[in-house]
Amino acid sequence: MQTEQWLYIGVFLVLAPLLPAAAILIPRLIAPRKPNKIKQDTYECGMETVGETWIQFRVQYYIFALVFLIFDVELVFLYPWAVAFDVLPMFAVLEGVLFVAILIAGLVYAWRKGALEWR
Amino acid sequence: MSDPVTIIANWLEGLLLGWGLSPLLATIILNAIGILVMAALLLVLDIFLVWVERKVVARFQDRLGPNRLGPYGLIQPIADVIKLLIKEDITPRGADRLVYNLAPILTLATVLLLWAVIPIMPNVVGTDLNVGILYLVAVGAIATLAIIMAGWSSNNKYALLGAFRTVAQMISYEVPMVIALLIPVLLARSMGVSDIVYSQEVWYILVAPAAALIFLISSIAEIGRAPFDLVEAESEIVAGFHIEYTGMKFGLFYAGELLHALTIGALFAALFLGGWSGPGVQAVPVLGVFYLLIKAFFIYWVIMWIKYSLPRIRIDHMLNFNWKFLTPLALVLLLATAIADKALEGSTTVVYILVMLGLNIVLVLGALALARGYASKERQRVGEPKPVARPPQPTVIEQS
Amino acid sequence: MTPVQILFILVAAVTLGAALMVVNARNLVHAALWLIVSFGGVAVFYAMLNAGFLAVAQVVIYIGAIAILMIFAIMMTRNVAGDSSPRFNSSQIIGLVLALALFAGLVWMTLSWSGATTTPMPLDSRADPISQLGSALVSPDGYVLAFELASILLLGALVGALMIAWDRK
Amino acid sequence: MIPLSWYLIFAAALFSIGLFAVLARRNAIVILMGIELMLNAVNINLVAFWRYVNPELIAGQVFAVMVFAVAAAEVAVALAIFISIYRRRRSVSADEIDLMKW
Repeated sequence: MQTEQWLYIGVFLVLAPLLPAAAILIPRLIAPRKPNKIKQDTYECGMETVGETWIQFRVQYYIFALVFLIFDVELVFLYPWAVAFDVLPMFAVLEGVLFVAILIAGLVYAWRKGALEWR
Repeated sequence: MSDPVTIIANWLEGLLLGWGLSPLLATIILNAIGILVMAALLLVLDIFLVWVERKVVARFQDRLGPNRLGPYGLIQPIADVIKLLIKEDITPRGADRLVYNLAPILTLATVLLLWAVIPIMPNVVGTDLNVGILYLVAVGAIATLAIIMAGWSSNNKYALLGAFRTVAQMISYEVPMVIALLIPVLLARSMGVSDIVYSQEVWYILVAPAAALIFLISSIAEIGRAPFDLVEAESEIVAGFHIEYTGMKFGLFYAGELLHALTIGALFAALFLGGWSGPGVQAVPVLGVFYLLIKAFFIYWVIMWIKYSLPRIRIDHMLNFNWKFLTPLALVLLLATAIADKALEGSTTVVYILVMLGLNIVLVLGALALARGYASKERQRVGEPKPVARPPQPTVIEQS
Repeated sequence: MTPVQILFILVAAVTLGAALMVVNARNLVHAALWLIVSFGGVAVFYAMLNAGFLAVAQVVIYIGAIAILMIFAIMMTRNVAGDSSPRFNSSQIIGLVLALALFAGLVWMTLSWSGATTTPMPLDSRADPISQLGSALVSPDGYVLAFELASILLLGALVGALMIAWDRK
Repeated sequence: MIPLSWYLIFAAALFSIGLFAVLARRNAIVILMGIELMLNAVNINLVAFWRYVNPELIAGQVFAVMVFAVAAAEVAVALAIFISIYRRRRSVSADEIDLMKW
């Protein structure tokens, strides 16, 4: 039963990229191909590119990804809790509430610290 | 049984087994046929969506839209596709070829993968995965990755910058979305999308309207449509992460976005609007597809309506809106729903719905009141005269 | 060989190959992308072991969050001149020998253990492992302490990482 | 069916590759990737034992979930440290971060 479901997902995972890949391959056959230096230049509004492309980024991006990571992990934990809701007593529900409350504490900390501001 | 899909599937399975194939191989071939048919239909629908999008935009902006090729311009999208197919494909110098080509493929493939768990009519669903909702989140994660790959491999500063902005936005809005998805799971006590559809005796939009709203908003941000389309802020970073893509590769990003919007509509319908359910669906299951598409296109229309009515939001406002409004609201909503659901165990359906609806309305109104208070303070702060830098006064030189 | 075994070998080869590419890659972003392939292979194994929840959680957490965090960190710590410096440190031979010795030892132990050839127990088709997992996580005679501690740990990680990475200007 | 030993040997191989990354690579972020590979190998073992030995007892999956949490926390803090070090010393090479060596 469960194995069959995953078999389907597996077949889908193999097949899903094929159609877009075909869409990319067709132009290879019928589209013109005349590359030249100017055409292949990096597009930067017509200016000559200056310096390295793989520039360094601000730490703000990392902060958002960090907060996201913590939230994501905790929320994934809550899914089994929600599925088992029928068999849980009120006490166990409150356990989950406490879990979310700790999560909210983290959010409040990040907020007060000003880490969620985009500057 | 007037369910053609099941009948055809059974017939095909019998045929394949009759050829002496092993059951495993027969299942795989059957799955593959089903997937290819569905994916092909979706891609055809996708081409059609281009026309829908342009026609609806035109109507919102009091124009006619495509009307030259065929009746109502219906052939226009086909011409678009042919144009994309015969365009020259340019790979920028210094690009990381494999990753560069993989990114658009992944983008469209992830959207197709979402349909694996969406039930399209009673008893017909790609597969009724018992972790369906988390599967949707997981596929979304791969889509995020595809954007990083596109931006990084293009060897272009704007593309990388755009990709990072997009990803910051996508992962930020994924938090309220995951919370909002948790609420139907909690109400249905199952992660299977089919189970959620079946357990909606009353549409969940009545039981959890706030969760539905949060899901819609965060989904719009997730696909990067206006008002959250900073990623392609043409005036700043030209086109965002897909700046270097030409021809069909760009087309795949575009098609992915359109199909994703419709997929969001179908998901919204499945989770909050009862999916394929509607009058007479038990007798004639094929009607389910019809109902699902109507609901999905309605939500798609709402998304377009929002897109063409609202201006683009500034990036700091957008992130503030997510982290300081949507996420706390969603978390509180989750807590309130969980406690109320447990406390209302054994009460009648009417009481249950009324209490849940009231709770949602109170919470949303409270949150809006808080936001309004903050906004008026903020407006005052912005309105105050700022220290102005004066240009140095030119000293008047006396002519003697 | 049954089809399942062939599938196992294929996935294992891809996963281990990707892991080797992580170790060997000169470009850090490539290393991160190979790491993602490797994580994906592990997720397939979870699915093959009938742990569907872990399979999707692996993709959501490792690929969706951890890998993206790593790519962000790579972008932020890229030393412009550092790409040409050697990948391995001076003790790479020792490291290789140690890793190979560990692998040989583990394989030897596995093969000499009589329980290693067991086949899987039949699953109770009525039991729902996700619901079981959910109630085990919050029931007092289950793992509620670990559950709440995990939450505290993540809170601590959030606070600590913000303290370290966030520079107040 | 697949015998348990296949999973164990696979996990051992993954663990060894991770260990080699930790021991031999210079870049701290790749070392962290090696640690992630090792944690994944451990998780494979936990889940394989859950499936093959006692699927009624959910403990194996619970432990795996806890390993997820620990891995996430570890990555978050470690990368924050690397970014902080990079800001001061312009390098994340593990050889050069030796201020706390005696």
